[in-house]
Amino acid sequence: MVLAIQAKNLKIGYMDEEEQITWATRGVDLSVEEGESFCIVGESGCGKSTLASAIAGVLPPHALTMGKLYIFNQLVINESERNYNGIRGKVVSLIPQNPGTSLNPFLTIGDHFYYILRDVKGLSKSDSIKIAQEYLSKVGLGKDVLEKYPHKLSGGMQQRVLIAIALASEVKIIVADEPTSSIDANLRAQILNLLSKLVKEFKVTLLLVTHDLASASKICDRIAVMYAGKVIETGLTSSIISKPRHPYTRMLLDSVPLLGSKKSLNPLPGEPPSLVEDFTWCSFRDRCPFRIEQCSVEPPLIPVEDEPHLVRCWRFREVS
Amino acid sequence: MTLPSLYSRIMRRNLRRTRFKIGVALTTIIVILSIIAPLIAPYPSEGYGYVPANASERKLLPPSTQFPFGTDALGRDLFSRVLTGTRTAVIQAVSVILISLLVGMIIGVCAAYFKGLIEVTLNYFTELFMAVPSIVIALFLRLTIGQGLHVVIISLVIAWWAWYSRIAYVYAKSIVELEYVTLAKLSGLSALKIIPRHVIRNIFQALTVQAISDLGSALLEASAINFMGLGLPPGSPEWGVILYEAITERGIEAFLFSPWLVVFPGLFIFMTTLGFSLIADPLREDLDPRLRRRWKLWF
Amino acid sequence: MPVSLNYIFKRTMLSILVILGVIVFSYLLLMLTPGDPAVKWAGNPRGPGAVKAIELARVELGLDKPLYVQIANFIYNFLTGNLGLSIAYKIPVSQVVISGFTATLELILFTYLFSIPLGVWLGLYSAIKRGSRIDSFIQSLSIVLASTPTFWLGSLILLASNTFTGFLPYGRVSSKLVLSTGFTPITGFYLLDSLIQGNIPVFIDALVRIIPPALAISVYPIGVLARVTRTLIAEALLEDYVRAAVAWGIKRETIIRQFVLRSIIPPVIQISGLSFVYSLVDAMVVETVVFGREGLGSILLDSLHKADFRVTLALAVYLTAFYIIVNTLVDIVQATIDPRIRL
Amino acid sequence: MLEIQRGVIELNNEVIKLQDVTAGYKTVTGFKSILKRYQVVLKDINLTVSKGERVAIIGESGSGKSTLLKVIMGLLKPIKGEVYVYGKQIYKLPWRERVKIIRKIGYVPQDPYSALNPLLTVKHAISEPLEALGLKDEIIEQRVREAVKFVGLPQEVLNSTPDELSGGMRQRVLIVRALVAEPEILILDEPTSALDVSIQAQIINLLNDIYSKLKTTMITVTHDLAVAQYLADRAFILRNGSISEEGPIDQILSNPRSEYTRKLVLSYYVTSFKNNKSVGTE
Repeated sequence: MVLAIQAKNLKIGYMDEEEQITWATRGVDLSVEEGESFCIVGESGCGKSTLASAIAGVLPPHALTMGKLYIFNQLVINESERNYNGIRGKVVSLIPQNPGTSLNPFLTIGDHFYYILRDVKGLSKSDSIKIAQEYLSKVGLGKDVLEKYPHKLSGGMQQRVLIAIALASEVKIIVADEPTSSIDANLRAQILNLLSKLVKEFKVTLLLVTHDLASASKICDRIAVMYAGKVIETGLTSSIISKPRHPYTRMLLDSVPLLGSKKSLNPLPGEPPSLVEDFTWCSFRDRCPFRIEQCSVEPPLIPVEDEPHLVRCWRFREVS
Repeated sequence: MTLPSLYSRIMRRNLRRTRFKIGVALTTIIVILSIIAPLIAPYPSEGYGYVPANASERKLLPPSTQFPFGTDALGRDLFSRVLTGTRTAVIQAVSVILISLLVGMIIGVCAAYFKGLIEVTLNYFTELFMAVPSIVIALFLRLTIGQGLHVVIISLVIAWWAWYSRIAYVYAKSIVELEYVTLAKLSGLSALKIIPRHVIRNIFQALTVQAISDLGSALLEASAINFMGLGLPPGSPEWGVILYEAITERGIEAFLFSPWLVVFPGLFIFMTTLGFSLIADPLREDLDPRLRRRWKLWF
Repeated sequence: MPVSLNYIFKRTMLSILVILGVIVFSYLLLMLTPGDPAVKWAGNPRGPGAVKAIELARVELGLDKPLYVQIANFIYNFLTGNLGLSIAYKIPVSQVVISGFTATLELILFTYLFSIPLGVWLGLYSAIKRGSRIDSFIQSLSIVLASTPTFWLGSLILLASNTFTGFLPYGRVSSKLVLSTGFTPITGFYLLDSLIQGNIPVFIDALVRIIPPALAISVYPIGVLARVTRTLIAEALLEDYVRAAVAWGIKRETIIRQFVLRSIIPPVIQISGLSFVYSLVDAMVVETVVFGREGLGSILLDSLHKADFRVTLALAVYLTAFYIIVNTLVDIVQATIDPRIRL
Repeated sequence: MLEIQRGVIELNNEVIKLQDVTAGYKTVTGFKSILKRYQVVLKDINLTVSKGERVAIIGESGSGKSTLLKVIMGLLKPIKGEVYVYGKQIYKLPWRERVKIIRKIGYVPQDPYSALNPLLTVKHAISEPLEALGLKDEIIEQRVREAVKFVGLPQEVLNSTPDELSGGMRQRVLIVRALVAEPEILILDEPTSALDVSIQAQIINLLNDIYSKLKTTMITVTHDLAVAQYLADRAFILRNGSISEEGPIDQILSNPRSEYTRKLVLSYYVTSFKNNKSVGTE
């Protein structure tokens, strides 16, 4: 199997105007295989969106990087060096978070396709319109959309357009950053189903970033759970959902209100630690009911027997 | 973050910038000069426009050690006149901006807070006065109530308050839609308390920055009015008036044969305006937290 | 994209209302400021004819009638351009104002022809080179430019021109040339008129004389536009759609052209409209006192010296109306360009 | 815990009643406005809430939820119909009198980030409702401290400003602010939509705790069926400005009568966990 994405001890931080650095990811190790649907789950501030930006090549200029990130064996982040030549739009494309603001309000949908296909593949206007029509019909939109400006479309339609755009340049990896967070529940299901269907059809590697474990479990083969800038657990979706090994993952599952079963919600008190300071202990230590002496040293990703499952917890056996 | 700590943080951040430092230095010098000018001027009474007894001997002398900026057509020491003009300049700029800001802010905020007819009416008057050119008002006042500092200030205030009203309206409009204003309304607090606490407090930073950056423009316009002979009477210690006198006395020749009459007062206007602008410019970037980051063309 | 008629209608109605308000406001100024309005309207006449002139003015203003009739009359007179004879020039007031207006407008339009592109280009360049030495130079330059008193700069330019080239760019065009070539103004824009008539010497002379005052006036719009453009581009670069465009692999040049520059056009138009009016005052000061050109400035000074209230009021109303019309057009153009605005 | 309250509700003890309410916003569109004056958002809403009841108003974005809240809280006069709060037709009263009735409602707004003035301390924000009642400073201080303790916030939070607080903390502060004047009705506008799952669960538990202690009438407005299920016993489904279904929430979820509600419930299950087989009734 070819590795589509590989991160080695990747750290990304942002420096603010007071020269204080907030580390959004604090040493991420991650491998995503070609053709799989991989999901990064975590709550806000865990660094998942930053990681998505790093992979899509859109880290803001004030971001600082350390560690290494490979995309199809090309080194795109090498410590503080970033080089996305030949990657952006050619190997990786992005489905951005906010469909309302991610389309240029001054251009029609057709113009969007034209500029992308011209710059990435050198296509002419008529060719790119043909391709645009083809992909728009894949996402269930008619060709009348091409003439329209983005604000004329509903939120669901905008999201479909963004999916079509990401697919149109025939990339190998699609990064979807919270594609459904601003969409109503009934549309969310449609969009997610569409996305997973198309990803299978075009054999694209999908990296889905979301805070919603339930949607992630719908369409992904593997899940990585992030907490306070680190991946704390990765494994097959079924094993993460049914047998979480990290106390945080377990708490997440226990906190989701489920329709029809009024199980009691058992969130752990407290909130994620501040990412300004550097610390060596387990980031979940202060909220963890399983805490022991050893937790003042952060564990590495420990493999779980007989399963492609890694967990960053000393007491993962007791947790499940 | 409370208001005082916000201001101290802004100062700390900006004092690292060279341009801001130069601006603060220039403005400090001008303000100090405006206070002590009559004390340090070599010929204080000439500064106020009195023609010296031996005027005929010292007309239009070029700069020298005795008269660092030279003398004007009536034999007055230009250095003293320019120095004394600092005070007028500061008074003009500051009072115009302060009064306009106060009037405009109240009207703009009220228009945003009270909806319906009040909003429509106040916005109408704002739109109306936005369009009035200060120089024509000055001409009008000059013809009816004569000359003086009040003419300059009134005509500029008439032309400027609407500008602040519009800015305050735009900012306040977005504030009054926020939930904390709704919450305050629902708890039964009166508008008299909500407006200063929630609305004005939150638009104040933006308005102050705008006001500081407009100080320069107000001075430029005030001296333009004086330069046209519409504001202060001849002999007044004001830079625009000094330039005006140089020209009315001798027309175009003033430029050609006694350039010091033109160079020095203009230079002072320029330096003062520059000082205000240099202070305001980095503050403006502070208003938008996104711009504070090190944005650049990164792709 | 056609903007909705509704918006244009609304915007125009408001502008008409504001113009009416300005007329009423200036009438009230005439009435409420110290002094007898009839005396003011007659231009503070002295000597034997004074009593008669004042009586005439009283009838003309209709001071015996109720206030609303007076105001209605006044508005009617303004809209029909019938404001009587100017005290200073002895020709109809509206004619006086219009003749000065074309001269000043020519100067400002000429100035804006090069200062808008130059200002936008400077802002764009410094934004692209953000953080570099050239960026901080352009930023400093734009502050310095916007802080320069234009009448002072004008004087310095005049001085420099006389010292270094021996040419004094005084007046709009050399009267000798006008006589010798038989140049007759048609539109009042001399540059245009001379081109139409194929009168190249006059064109060159007018051009040489318009450049120095235009340079002096241009510092404000250039400085302001450079600064505003830089900020607008900074904001545009932070938009989500620019980030998305980068991720989709669109080239830098396309992003700057199609994504960034497009989005700053409406605000740039608006800022230009606002500074246009500021430049109007600048031009009035510079053209007359420094460069001895005829125009609104000279009319203003004449009306001051002759206490010509009719011209003063006409100036107030026509200038404000002009401002309002410019801004209405700016708003409509802006709304037409921006596909998001549907009002 | 959730089952205890059933049956406590006294009927005919209506605290809020909406009768045939149609509401909307004035459209300011130039000359057309003469003909078409309102854009109607709510149509013929009938809704009653009894004392001590927990009610949810469920709707997707654009269904008119926030307009409905404005109408209930006296901020938007309906075009047609009557709004009774504690038996009084609030829109027949001048604002001063209206506010006296509205004060009985504690309101927790939707977005915890825009609901706190960034330049005021938390203490200042919480004491505002008491200040409006004209209480003495010492009494205000004491009651603020008690209220903060009641929801389990540390007292230090009082001296901080909103930008030092996380979303969850802000939401708690807003709950304290709503509770501090001892309201009889609590209105929660999307109380958890801006929060993370674990914080959301904390807030849901907190609100349930508050209800079991104070028995305040609670109206929750939400788009999230699962959240509504935890915070309410009765529900109204709002669709395009009118109520498409109402009834006990369990019944609505297990046996929806209208096609729309069925779709809504179904789509929720589609995005629920793969392995969760407990679909349907309990």
